[in-house]
Amino acid sequence: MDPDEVEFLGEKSMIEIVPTFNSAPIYFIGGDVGPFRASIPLRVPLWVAVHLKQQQQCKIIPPDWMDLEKLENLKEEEKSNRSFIKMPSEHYIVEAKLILGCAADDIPRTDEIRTIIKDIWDIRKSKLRSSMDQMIKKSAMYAAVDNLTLMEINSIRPLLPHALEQIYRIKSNKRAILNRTQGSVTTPSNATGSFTN
Amino acid sequence: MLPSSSYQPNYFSIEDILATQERTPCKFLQDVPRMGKLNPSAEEKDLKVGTELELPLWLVLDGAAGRQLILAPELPKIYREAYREILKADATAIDLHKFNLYFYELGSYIKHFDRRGDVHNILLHTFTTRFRLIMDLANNADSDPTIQNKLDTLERRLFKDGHNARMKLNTWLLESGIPLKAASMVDNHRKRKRVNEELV
Amino acid sequence: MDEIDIESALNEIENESDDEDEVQISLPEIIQLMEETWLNEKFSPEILPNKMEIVELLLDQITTLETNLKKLNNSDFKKGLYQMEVDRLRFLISSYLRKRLEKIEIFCTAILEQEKLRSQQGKDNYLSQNELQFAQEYDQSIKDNFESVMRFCPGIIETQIISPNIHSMVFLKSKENIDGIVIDDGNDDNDLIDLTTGAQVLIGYKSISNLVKNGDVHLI
Amino acid sequence: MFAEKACSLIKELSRCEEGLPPYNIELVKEVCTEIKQLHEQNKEDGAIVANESEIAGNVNPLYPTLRIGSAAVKRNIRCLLAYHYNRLRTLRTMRWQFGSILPPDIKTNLSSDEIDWFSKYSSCLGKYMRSIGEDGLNLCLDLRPPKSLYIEVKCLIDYGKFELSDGTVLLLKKDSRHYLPRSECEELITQGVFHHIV
Repeated sequence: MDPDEVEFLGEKSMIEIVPTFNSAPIYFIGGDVGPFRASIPLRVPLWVAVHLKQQQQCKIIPPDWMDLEKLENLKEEEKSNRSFIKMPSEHYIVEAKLILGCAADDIPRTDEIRTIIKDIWDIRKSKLRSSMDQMIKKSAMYAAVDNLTLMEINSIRPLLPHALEQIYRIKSNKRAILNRTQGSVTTPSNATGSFTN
Repeated sequence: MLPSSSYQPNYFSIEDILATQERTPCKFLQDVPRMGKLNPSAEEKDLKVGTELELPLWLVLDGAAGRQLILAPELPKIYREAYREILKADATAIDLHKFNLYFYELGSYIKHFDRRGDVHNILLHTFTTRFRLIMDLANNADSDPTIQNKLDTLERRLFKDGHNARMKLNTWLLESGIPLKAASMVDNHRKRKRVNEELV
Repeated sequence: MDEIDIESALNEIENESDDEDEVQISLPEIIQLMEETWLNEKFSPEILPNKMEIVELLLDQITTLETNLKKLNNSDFKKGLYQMEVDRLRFLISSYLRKRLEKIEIFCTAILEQEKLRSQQGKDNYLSQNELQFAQEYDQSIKDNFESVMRFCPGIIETQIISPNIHSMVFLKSKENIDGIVIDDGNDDNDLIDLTTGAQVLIGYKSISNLVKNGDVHLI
Repeated sequence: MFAEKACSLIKELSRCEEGLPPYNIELVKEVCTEIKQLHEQNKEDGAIVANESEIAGNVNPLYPTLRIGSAAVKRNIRCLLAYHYNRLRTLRTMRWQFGSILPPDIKTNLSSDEIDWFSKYSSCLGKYMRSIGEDGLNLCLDLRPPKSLYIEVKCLIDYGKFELSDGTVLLLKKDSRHYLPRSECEELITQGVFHHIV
């Protein structure tokens, strides 16, 4: 999956904006948004917020977690923990990129926030690398990835699943069937030629 | 095979056809009339029992199968003990590409002739030990491109897929917008055309 | 003019579905379902049972909305947003259908055999009627090409069927509490695991393919 | 060695990662000849082996020859079909990337069977896309998640007239820049007529 497809899913996160205009609700297929009253905050999908912000029709209120102090604590906790801690948002990196990208003027200390989110991302990235190496060394065909966000999961794709699939292939070839007529070996999955269930 | 899935040999797979074209040693267990031409160094019409040859894997696999064996396969030297010891000592230092272009694929076929499982174990050991190398290579945008020359075909494919995904992620993290692009074949076609025009 | 039209059009559709005697499911829930369906198809190695009823429902919504959009004044800021939503949904649906076509082509012969078996057993087909027709025509076109290549020596063609790798590793999110999933590690010592609602794991597709199909988990 | 030529066909494909090398009609013919000769020989040997083992109950000395001969036929067929199959898969991708009309310099690399297959695939795909929903759905569009409604593009070739869905006609000249609805120019970006400027 490409990162812009993960972003596509993350763009459905609801965030708070303050519109600069008045308008009746928008009746999206995916649910009504609005009504819009100038200066009255309301929640809209991220993609709507970004669109309105680009037209300078709203201010974006950063999500609760996008706060320097909270992020500092998060970073410390992530650092001191050997496993992954739960992120305040399933799409923190998408939200950070889009909101900081279009609404820097609405968010105090943007640069520091950007840096610290990048730090957290990097700490988790290096944890991911050593977990991947461990998994491969143990040839483990199962892993819990509970606290990983979708973009993080996607960042170890395709390398980790593909490497495990190759290990599985090397291992299970032990039972491979020599296909005499073709002069080639087929692995069990090919030989059964059928789907599960 | 789906473009997004990892390598899985099938009947039409170019990689599997090339891997099964690799030559591997064997010894004939029977006389084979009219097949003397399989042995380039002899001029007889028939192939004699006891002849030792290196033949393409597809032929060796076929001759070593069935109720009546025509030939007995032998281990290619890269899977024999001396080479296994080198891999056990430090698999990451090895130029696997020089061992064989299809180290894992060839090995996966060959190991069926190795009852003790040594080949199986060395394949698994080599792959799991060298994974870190491939991962670091794939994650590192500006790593030495010559390192990937030391990978076998399977590792190279893993590296390439991993590297492409990493590059896409890096672009996404850094750029504010990702442009829509011409399809890859269209793009290549245009570049080739430009080169041709310049040559003319 | 005239969002009243859009409003009433949307209401009409919602009323229509009210009349039906089915489990009520709202449009936002349907979009959610479409997203899960898209991800499942994207990551499962084999073709999954089609969800054409969702696709068609959403396409109808898009058509209605687009017809009404034409009446909306170009200067209305809402027009752009409506158009964005339409584009988002169209991407979701197209990407889903493309992924299915990709699998249908590559595993064509295997899929057709499975479909035939399902029909014989009185089970629902995985492919939609139109996909099935496409699959048959595609399969035939490849076979015709092979026959033409081999016409110098007819009757000796043999090929092997390409099947999906059901041992692919997939990431999933559980929607239920599920006990006793078997981990297939390529050897014969197989461990069991339990999943709680919301759990995310990396696991071999074969162990959980039935859970994807019955909706207890979805791939991520 | 048997099937050497057939394998060179495969090597030709593997050297050309994207795009298609010219259809190697000469080599294909030679492979066909090899298959035919081997097949004839196998039939002869097979008749002898079958005949004699029936009578004597033991194995004819030609049995190993037959085994190797039939392995060679199978190998040749596998390579030959894989050559054609993989070329068709590339053509399929070209249909999605170039559209239903291929550039002439690509077309010259195809066999007449392949040209037929391409138009067959194209019409089969077209028929399927028209069958989706009420009014059909062009699956060659909406390839990436939508980001913005309008985008800036530069025209890379002298394309000529281009009509937008609202009836406006644009004259697309090389290096001209346009600000257009994304949905209207996506296909021309894929086909390399436009370059998307971010």
